[in-house]
Amino acid sequence: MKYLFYPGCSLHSTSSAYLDSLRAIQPKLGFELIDVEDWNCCGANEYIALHRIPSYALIARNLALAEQQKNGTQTLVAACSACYVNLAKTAKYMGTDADLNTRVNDALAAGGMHYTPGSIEVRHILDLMCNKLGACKIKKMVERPLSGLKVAPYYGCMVLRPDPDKRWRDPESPTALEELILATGAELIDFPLRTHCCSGHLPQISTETSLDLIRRLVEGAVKSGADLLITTCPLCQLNIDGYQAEMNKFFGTSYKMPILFFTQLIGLAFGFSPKELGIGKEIVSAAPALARIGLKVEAPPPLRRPPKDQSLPMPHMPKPYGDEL
Amino acid sequence: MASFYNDLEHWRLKVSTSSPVPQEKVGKASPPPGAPPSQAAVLEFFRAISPGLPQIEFCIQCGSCGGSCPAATLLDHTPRRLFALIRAGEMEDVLQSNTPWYCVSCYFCMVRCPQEIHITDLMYGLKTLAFQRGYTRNNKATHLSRTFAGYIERYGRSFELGIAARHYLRHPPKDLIATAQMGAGMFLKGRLKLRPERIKGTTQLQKILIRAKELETPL
Amino acid sequence: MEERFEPMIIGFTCNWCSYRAADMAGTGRVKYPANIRLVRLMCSGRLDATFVMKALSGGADGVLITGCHPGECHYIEQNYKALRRVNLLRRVLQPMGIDPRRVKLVWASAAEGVYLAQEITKFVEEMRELGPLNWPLHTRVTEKPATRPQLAELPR
Amino acid sequence: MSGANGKNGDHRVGVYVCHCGSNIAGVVNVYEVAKWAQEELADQGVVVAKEYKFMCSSLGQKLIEEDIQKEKLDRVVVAACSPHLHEKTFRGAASRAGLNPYLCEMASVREQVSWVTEDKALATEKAKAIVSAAVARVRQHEPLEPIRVPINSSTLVVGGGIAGIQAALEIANSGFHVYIVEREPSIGGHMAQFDKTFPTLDCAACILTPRMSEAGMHPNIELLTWSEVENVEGYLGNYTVTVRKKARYVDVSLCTGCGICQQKCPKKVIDDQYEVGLGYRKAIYTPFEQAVPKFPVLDRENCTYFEKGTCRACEKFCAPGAIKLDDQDEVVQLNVGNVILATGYDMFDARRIPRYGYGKLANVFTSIEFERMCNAAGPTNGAIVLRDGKTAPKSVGIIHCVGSRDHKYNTYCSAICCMQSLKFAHLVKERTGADVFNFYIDMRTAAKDYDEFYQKVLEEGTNLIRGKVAEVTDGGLFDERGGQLIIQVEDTLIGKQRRIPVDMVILAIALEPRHDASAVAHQFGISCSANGWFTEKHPKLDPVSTMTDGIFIAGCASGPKDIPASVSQGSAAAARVVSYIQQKELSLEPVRASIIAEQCSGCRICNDLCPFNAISFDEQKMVSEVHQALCQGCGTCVAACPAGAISGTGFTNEQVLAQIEGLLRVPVRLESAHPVAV
Repeated sequence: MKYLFYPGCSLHSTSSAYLDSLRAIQPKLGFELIDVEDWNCCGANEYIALHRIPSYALIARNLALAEQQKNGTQTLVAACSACYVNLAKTAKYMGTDADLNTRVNDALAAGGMHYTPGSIEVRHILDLMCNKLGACKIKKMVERPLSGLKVAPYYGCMVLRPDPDKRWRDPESPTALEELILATGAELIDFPLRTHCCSGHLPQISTETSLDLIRRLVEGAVKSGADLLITTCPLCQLNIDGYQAEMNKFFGTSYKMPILFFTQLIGLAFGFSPKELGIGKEIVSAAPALARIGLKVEAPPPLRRPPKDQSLPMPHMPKPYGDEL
Repeated sequence: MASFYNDLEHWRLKVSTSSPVPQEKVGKASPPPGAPPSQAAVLEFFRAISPGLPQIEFCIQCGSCGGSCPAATLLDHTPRRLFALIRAGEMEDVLQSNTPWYCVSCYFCMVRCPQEIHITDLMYGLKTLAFQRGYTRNNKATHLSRTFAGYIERYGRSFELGIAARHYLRHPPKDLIATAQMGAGMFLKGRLKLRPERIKGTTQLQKILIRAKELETPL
Repeated sequence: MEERFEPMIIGFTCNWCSYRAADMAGTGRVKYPANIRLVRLMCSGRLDATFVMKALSGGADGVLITGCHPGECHYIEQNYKALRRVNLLRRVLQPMGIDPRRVKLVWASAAEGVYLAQEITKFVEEMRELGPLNWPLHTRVTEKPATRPQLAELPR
Repeated sequence: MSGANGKNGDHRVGVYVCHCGSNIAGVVNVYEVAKWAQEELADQGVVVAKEYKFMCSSLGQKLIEEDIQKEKLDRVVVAACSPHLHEKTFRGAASRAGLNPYLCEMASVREQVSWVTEDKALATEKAKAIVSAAVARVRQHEPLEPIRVPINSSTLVVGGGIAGIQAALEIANSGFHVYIVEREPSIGGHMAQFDKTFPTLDCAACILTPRMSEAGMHPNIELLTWSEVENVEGYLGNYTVTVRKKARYVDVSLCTGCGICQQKCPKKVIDDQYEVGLGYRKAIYTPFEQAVPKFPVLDRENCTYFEKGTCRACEKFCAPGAIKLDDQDEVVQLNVGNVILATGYDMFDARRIPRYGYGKLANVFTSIEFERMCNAAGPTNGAIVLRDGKTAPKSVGIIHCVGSRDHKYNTYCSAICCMQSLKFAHLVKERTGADVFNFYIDMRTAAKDYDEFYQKVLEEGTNLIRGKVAEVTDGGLFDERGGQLIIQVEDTLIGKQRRIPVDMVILAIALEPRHDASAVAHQFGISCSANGWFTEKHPKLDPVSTMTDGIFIAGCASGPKDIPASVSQGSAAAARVVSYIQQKELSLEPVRASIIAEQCSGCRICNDLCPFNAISFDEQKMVSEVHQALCQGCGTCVAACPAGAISGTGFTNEQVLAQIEGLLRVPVRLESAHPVAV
């Protein structure tokens, strides 16, 4: 199945492991994820704080690009929770709010673009895997069942809420990640805090509050008996993974709860090597947990500067055909 | 690097006509000259930004929102009280509130609200309103949003390292060493880029955004 | 005729809701244009398409049908049948050269006197804008009670 | 009457225009209307047209009566107020003068003209149009007789809760026969599960069981427990109800109710009905000690004999030999005149709100579970303990409005939960001394002595926190307070989020319509509101009647109610039934549909249209027929019949078309847009 894909900024930087693992498993799932060309940032939850119409226009530019590019599919897939919510909400609100639609399309027109509400269906990759493909099918693809690994699901917020297109039965008692964990053959840990907040952008705003929220999650996961957490959201991963050391220092604890992306877990069950899936990029290493079921994680390659681009610019060419085409 | 920042500021001045860079001050924002918008105007604004959805007039003051908020300890008013203040016409208090700025967009309040009020969207609305009206709180949340906005308006993509660097320069982290260690860790694992990614259509995006700012929901 | 026109409107009301709403508008002294004349039926479900055709062919410029809100029908669900009939009727009127806006369905409960008066005023205004119907084969009231319009006479 | 078919001149119509003081005459020129009618409607058979100050006064009525006799009028039109006000009055006058009352028609020139029109000239014209329409219509009227139906003196009460028991007792004490059909093995309903009743705190069983046994022994009451209504046919006064008596596997004529079978039965199962999952029962059981009737029921699904073919312990030990393992369902038909539906309510499923943790966190209980726990005859013998069955809680949180007042679940207020939660607070305090926290949105204690009870609970030191609880989590996961539940809530009175640790949480769950309420409503030809409760005929003035004559409702079937309100409704419904029975015969408005068999093509379009199942198809004659007493006269079938074979008495095509014609006879004046100055 061909889908348009919106990676989002995080997957190009802090959560490159998410992208690596998704790219690795996509052929096996039968997905062909085609990047929306020249996509721009969705603005996260920051841009909409300052401007309303510009924020929707910023997001709608991606929808407009997707509409232009759609080729046999009208499904736009996002992997990052915030990107998903922003895209889905904009697509929805432009359909229901005529005034917003007019303004946003007016703004888009300044860049020679247009988005027709309803022409693009926005879905999250988790929704696609669980509700379209189904965990049962994924289970049949598993080549290396992860039996013995105790995995707790962690959704974070925005995949489930506000759920503008009603993809889930209940925003507070989801079953999607649970089904996937069971499909991989791992042991499912009931993690009651699985839909709670990871503290979002609070680490930059109020360190104590964010560390306390992270502590609750990490402590909860440890006490639930999980070896590792899996998540769907780059920011959740970053907060729980990146700030765990600071949290330990602040509270005088010594938790080590690795958190991976759910695509990485599926990749492991599909038989990919940890390296192919970007495992090793996490700060709290998942290696000890994976070693328990006999999986070895190589150290990440030493960082190298990307080679400098030395190519010369191409000459400017006039368009061979008119604007209509 | 310095030229890069100058460039950014310069460009932002050009685009963000409605939001000039304010004089940095520590502490609570002083209200701008002139009276705050009337209660009726704010209710009208809410109606305009969320047509067809239940509005705050429906609020039964049950506190589901304040009870669910993960950032509740930081708030000067819970969302519930903010709605009560709006209904009481205390607009000055509302626009100076830090509540919308601490919203982490977890959407718990929205899905739990028994009256199905789209609270999170109203929080965005309040932020926009306060920002446009010049109630630019000189707090970390506003600064973070604005730093972020600067990068995406400039490059079309977010740039974590730049945002973090700029933000932490202005607001040094609580535990500098821990933050530095984390940053280094991220960098060593290849999770931080040194240069921002830039989209091809930056000019096009900027044109769209400039036009969009002209079309901003009036108040 | 051209410079001054007042539409004649026949309203069909349900005995249990909108007729009582009309009573309520009266009790509350809510004013509305005298252009409307009401016919009481037991239920909007009683509305026979013939009644509407009779009214339009007999000189009415618009027909307002009122019934209980969906789910509140005194006879459980008959207002839904009225809804279907009106929709069908409006489709039939179009090819006959009659603007379907001339037939309108409004839900009004027994408590909504003011609302009904507003809707009547609105409808009268709409009919004023549409102008006189000038029924294609204009036959004013005749002595012979023409129970059904003669379909053969209608324009194809 | 004349029997003529509407040709000119052969009817003699009298028109009477009322001034209604100045109510009509102040706007409508009544003299002009009367004069116009006399002159312009002479071709319609108008022979007299008069105006009078107050037509509804005895003098006004006398005027009409005299004219009918003197002028030999055979049709009367009264132009006055709305027919809903005085139609009966003027029909009475016509009837006294020897005219069939249905030959009198009213023209509403007050509510529809004088009160809603400012312009006097326009009002007068509109009044003329309405009078002209009434004249045209009344000429098409036929003399009618009200339909008389006899009333069967037996009554069916569906549901044996307190409302049903009360209704049955009232009717039975009036000397009439009552059947109570109850789905469960015993009557008693939800009230039998409760421990104490607010606000007086008398024990539910102490006040309920005497009523239950009175109902059980009453010579005029026949109990059909473990039975369900399968089908309803008929109409006011003459219902035929089919009831399935489910197989009990116990011969009630032999059973003494000694209970030895229950003792000896080896199979223990969780009782999810009476004990709501908190206790156990045997495979053969009576739900509780004081059950009425006392005969047990064998639960076939869990019985070892029906599973494996062996056991028969109950049979072996039953001295009178009452166990009947080859028992079959029995279908009986009851003929009754009236039905009272007292089907009660279901409890909200707390698992639908996962954030309160019910079903996942052991020490979260629902209100009905807690009722059972408090009950001295319940699973813990009245001890308030945690799920482990032994530890008394040191702190208890009671959450109000669970599943009520929330657009995602039920928008209504369940009415009883505030008082119930306060009662729980009191019971917890009294029996365990624990700290109690009540979390409420609004405190609703509006009935006699309810607020006094609230005061008492306040005095006991209950912590009342105004705020809807956001979530209940296991504190052991991330807090130092091991094993406790954390209630996270905004204390809206201080505007702060609080996290309150408690040992036990009680959810005051909503009352919901029965899961099968809409099916039952359909069966009995009544309707449900948007929320799913049965709709009353009038919410204030006729709360126990329904739109279907002879079907009454009582208790929580029409919405959440406390015990006093349910009992009052039971009595009220009984009073309505008894008044019907004592009239022996009732007359129904003759607004009915009838099918002219010769014109019916047998297409059966009308059969499915009728919501009251009043139209049936005669397979022999191949035509449809309307059952006059079932028909409510909506006229939908009349409008739908493609052959024009159905005629709706009182609203025939001829009558309505004539009325339209009459309305169109008077053109709309152009002055309409410009009111004439007075």
